[in-house]
Amino acid sequence: MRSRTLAVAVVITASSLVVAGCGSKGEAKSANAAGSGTLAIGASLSLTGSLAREGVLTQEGYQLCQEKVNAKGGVDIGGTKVKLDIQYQDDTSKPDVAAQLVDQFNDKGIKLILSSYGSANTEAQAAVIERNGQLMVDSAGADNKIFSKGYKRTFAVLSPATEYAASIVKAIAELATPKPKSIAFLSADDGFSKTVTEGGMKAAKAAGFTVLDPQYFPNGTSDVSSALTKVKGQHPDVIIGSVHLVEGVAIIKQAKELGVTPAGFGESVAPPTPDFAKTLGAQAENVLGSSQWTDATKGTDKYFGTAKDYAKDIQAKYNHAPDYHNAEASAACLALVLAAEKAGSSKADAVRAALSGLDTESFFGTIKFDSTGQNLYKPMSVIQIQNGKALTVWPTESAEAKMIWPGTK
Amino acid sequence: MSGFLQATVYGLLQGGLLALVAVGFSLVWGVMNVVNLAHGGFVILGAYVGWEMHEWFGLDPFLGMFVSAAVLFVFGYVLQRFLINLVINGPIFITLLLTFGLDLMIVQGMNLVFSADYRSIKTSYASNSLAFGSVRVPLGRLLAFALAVAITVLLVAVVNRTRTGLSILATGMDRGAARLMGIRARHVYALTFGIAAGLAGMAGAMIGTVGTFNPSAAASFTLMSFVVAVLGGLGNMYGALVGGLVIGLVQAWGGQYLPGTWVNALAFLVLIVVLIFRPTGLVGRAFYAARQEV
Amino acid sequence: MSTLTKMPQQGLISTLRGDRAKRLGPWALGLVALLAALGLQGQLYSGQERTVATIFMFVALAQAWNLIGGFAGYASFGQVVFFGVGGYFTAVAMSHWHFSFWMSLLLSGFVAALFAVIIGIPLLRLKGHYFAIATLGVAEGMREVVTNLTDLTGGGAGITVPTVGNNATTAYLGNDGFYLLFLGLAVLSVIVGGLVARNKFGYALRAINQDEDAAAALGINTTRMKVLTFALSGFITGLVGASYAFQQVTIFPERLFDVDITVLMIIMVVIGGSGTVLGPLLGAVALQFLSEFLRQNFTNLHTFILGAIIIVAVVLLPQGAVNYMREARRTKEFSLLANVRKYRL
Amino acid sequence: MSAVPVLETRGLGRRFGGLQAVSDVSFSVPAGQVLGVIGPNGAGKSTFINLVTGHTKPSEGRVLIDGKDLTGARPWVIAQAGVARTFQIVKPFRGMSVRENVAVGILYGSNGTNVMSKALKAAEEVLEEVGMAGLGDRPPGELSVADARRLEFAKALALRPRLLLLDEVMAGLRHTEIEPSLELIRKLKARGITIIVVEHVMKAILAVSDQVLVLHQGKVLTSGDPRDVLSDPRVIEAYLGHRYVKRREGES
Repeated sequence: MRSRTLAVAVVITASSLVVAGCGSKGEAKSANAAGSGTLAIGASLSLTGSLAREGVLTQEGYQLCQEKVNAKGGVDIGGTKVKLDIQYQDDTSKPDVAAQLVDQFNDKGIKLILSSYGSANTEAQAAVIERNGQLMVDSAGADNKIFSKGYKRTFAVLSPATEYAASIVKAIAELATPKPKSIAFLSADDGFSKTVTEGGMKAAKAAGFTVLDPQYFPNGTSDVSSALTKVKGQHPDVIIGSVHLVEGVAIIKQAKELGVTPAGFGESVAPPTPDFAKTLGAQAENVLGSSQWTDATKGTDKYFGTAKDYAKDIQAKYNHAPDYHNAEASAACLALVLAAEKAGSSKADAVRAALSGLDTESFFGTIKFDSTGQNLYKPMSVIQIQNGKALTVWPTESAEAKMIWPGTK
Repeated sequence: MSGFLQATVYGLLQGGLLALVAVGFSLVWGVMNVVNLAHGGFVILGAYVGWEMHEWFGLDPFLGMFVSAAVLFVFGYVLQRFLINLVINGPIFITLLLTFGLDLMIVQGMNLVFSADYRSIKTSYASNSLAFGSVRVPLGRLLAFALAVAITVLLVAVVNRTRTGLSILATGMDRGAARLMGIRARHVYALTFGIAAGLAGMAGAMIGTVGTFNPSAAASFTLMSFVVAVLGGLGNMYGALVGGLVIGLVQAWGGQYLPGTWVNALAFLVLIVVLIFRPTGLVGRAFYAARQEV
Repeated sequence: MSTLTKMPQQGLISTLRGDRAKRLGPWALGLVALLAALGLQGQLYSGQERTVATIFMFVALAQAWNLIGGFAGYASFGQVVFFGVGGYFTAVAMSHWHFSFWMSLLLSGFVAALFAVIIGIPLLRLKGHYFAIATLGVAEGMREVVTNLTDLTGGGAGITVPTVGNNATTAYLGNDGFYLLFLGLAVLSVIVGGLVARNKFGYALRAINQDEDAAAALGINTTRMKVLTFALSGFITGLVGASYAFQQVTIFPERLFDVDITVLMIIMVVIGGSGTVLGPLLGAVALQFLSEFLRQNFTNLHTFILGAIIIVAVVLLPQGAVNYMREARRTKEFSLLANVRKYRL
Repeated sequence: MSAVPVLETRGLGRRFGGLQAVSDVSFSVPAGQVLGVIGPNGAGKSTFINLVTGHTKPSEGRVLIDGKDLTGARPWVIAQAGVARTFQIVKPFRGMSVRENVAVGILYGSNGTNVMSKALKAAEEVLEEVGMAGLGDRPPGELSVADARRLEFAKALALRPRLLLLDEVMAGLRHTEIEPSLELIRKLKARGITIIVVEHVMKAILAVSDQVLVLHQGKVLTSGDPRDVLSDPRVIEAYLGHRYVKRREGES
């Protein structure tokens, strides 16, 4: 009887294996073969798991891009217009699944990929992209480490991680009066946040600030009280958090609870997200944040128009204020579309060549890549929450409001 | 020194909140030997109920938490009565799997219904704090802490003094004997689970007031409940409170004096050391431990 | 402690009657399955190979957990720690010390086994849920340790195994290679499980599972058996972790010590049938295949559906599919409803 | 008697928290004898067995087996030294068949085997010996009370012990079921196995014991020839209570 059970097992195993991968070995047929009428792009998204919030924002950005491009008739490839067709898969916020998805897209002949959210996922994907000869535009993996590995097929539209806190430091150095003296960095302990902190500390030292020892807390925690208690006694003039939304909210909330009162707060990532001001209410006032994009960003392109137009479209379609995660996702998609048009081809190699030579203005600002694939040409904006709204205060040429600086004690 | 005092105060308050989160988890484990992996989901669900109450009816979260408790109680009662009771006599890890499945459904259900947006129940006072010299005592957390202590005391009174409570205790010690004495185990189990879920719901409303939440935060509350419940000792109603306060203090002090994020390793080190040298927990009762080991 | 295997495992008796054909039957079928898996490789696209390789990976992980959790009845809730220790050892050995992958792989197994011995000696005295929580604590604690040993492990930023250029000590295996590697690990784990199930050692473990005092009274050195089993289980898990690290190229502490991986191992074993060899195999294949299928086809709903399916499976077959089948064959009672009645309150 | 006793205890005691469960038990059992241990409930009989077999560690005193000091040794060390026991509450391995239950004892006993088929064959012989022939394929859960006790017996015998400790193997059995067990004890004694029988059933003790040890409140009350011991008023008092003894004294 045991043997029979085993026989059943073998049959099930074998047949499920066959179902898991029906098809025959060999180079998969290109999904973008001439005449198919579509340009298929694969997008791996964190729709469940710890990054689901950002994953949804990213998906909105990709989705709006597809609509905008198709509303104009589609992507112009060598004179024929083809519809953009973005295929989504959930990577459950796990890097190994994100990497596996890239392979699965490759099986379907999809060579053009839009990245998942977050540096860990993107880094895992970049390695696979390279091996498979695919091409990825990275919308949200900002850690410079990804671009130090010699990968040739991953391009990031966003400014690198080192700029996130550094831009806040520069804005304060330029605009705050009286000029504060000391800065404390509080950082999540993931790779991206640490790179942000390193970049920020370097900029702060260069600008002549006294930089206190950075304090770390676990990525994703909602309790940062130990880090705050530690810096409380040092009375820093400025606290800059290298954080994601949860930790960013926690810093502001718990600083108030603990009576930690620097002259100013700055945080990467968190403040530009609509949830930030919504969650914190009055406490969010005057917090500075760095943003990859704001609706004051200069530049225009044929699909989205200006940043203001883009903001309206997001508001209309998704019923919330635009978030830079939306914008960077749309921009990544836009870069891929523009490169395919420039190349007149949907072949990965041709699009890659076009991408590396791309130099264009867009609603997202300049899109231009250096030899490692990073977009160093677009400055980051610094926003400040004023009356519940995130307004651009730096760089001054695109500022919507003056920075409010409560003053140094 | 003021850093130490501040850390101690904050750690105690944080510990009280953790105790409130874990007390229901500990109750269910102690009485039914069910490790409820959906407990964190219950907590977050309670936070959403509190949030909705505040958003739509302007109900203060310290009142809204009673709505959370009521909703979660019903939810918990029904779950135990009609689902978990079905496998309660199976191998013990089966309830673990069942509640894991529940957790997947609850968390993804919340994701679909409420989206993954981060939220917080805003009050005018919860972030204010009382100043004692250089030490700040945040009001919201102080209230939550007081509530945790009050609920623990109340729970002990209910369990030790009332008929219902005694039937829960009796069923926990020996289900067979309890049934012979006319206690309806099915109902008592459902009641226990309902109470635990209700307490989780209350804790959720508190969490939502002093912190930020979204569905994916559920997992960390389940994990914390594990640590707190075991540390305090199962079955002892004061166990969760003791465990919560110990973890709160360990984390606050460790965070103050350890570099990097070593403090997180410290919490687990304490857990393991306690388990090795005092496996019944800090205040656990012997007969519960014995029951575990049979 | 009567944890996972209250149910009789009658199937063993027939195989032990000395009937050669019956004894060799399962192995022969296993061989057929292996050949099928090898043949299948030629039919798959490269990405599908990776998907199937993940199934093999979980087969090995489930079998490894089954040794300590299923046979011995010690539900290790921190089993992923061996996965993490193995993975990080390989990543560090390849990137810092320039070991070849194969050398690192083997050492990773032994390092994970050694780690199991070190934590097993104090922790295996705990029983039931207490053991489960203590191991969970070890896994969570190790994640923090690895996160904080930044110089060695790269901390939260992850560590990258060199796979290109002069630094690469072993050429990247590619999807073909990893398919075979994980298949090999799955086969190894099934063979180990099969050997344990049939010999003296396995009987000692089952005796420990069902009554530790009685086992000790019969002369079984329960401590040694448990620690050995934990080490064996850790060894296999460590090998899998090491292979995973090489496959992923860059690894992060959050994933390598992810409690979800432990939970998956347990679910696969329990749904399939703990304390059997077939159970974890079937459980791993079915669950991994199902979750992958759902993920690909129900982008937003897949975890919700998976949760519902797990609940239904648990309610209908609390003792696991394989154990249910064996019981049902023995008692001629196939009704699922009757099966539910057996375990409800 | 110059021969080394199979089991000797010296001042053996065990304290649980504030409770002295067993204290100062000293005695020895010569090879080949049957020792009966009696005493009222809570007298410390089971604790005493646990102290000898290593399931409970003594707080004080020594345990010598064949003259070798095995105080506080782990249970398997004692089992491998040739000491087998049964449990008062039966402890079958529920996931195995009756035959496999016994086979485990054979695999790990003092002169165990590594070959499964041999162990199973030997298990069959042991089952026959205890009167369970033909029940080998059953799961232990389906056995009657008497058979479950016999299985306990069989598992202990599977070790091929030189010293056998039987903890109430006859409790809850009917008279007709007790007789075969007594017969078996006699048979094992004839084979030279030293046996300690802990029993509540006096009649059974009388029938097989060469010597009787009476425990009361953890201490040795008396010991010696079965008939002498049983007529000792202290023993009667311990069993039946103070008032009963007084009444009898008044009557006589």
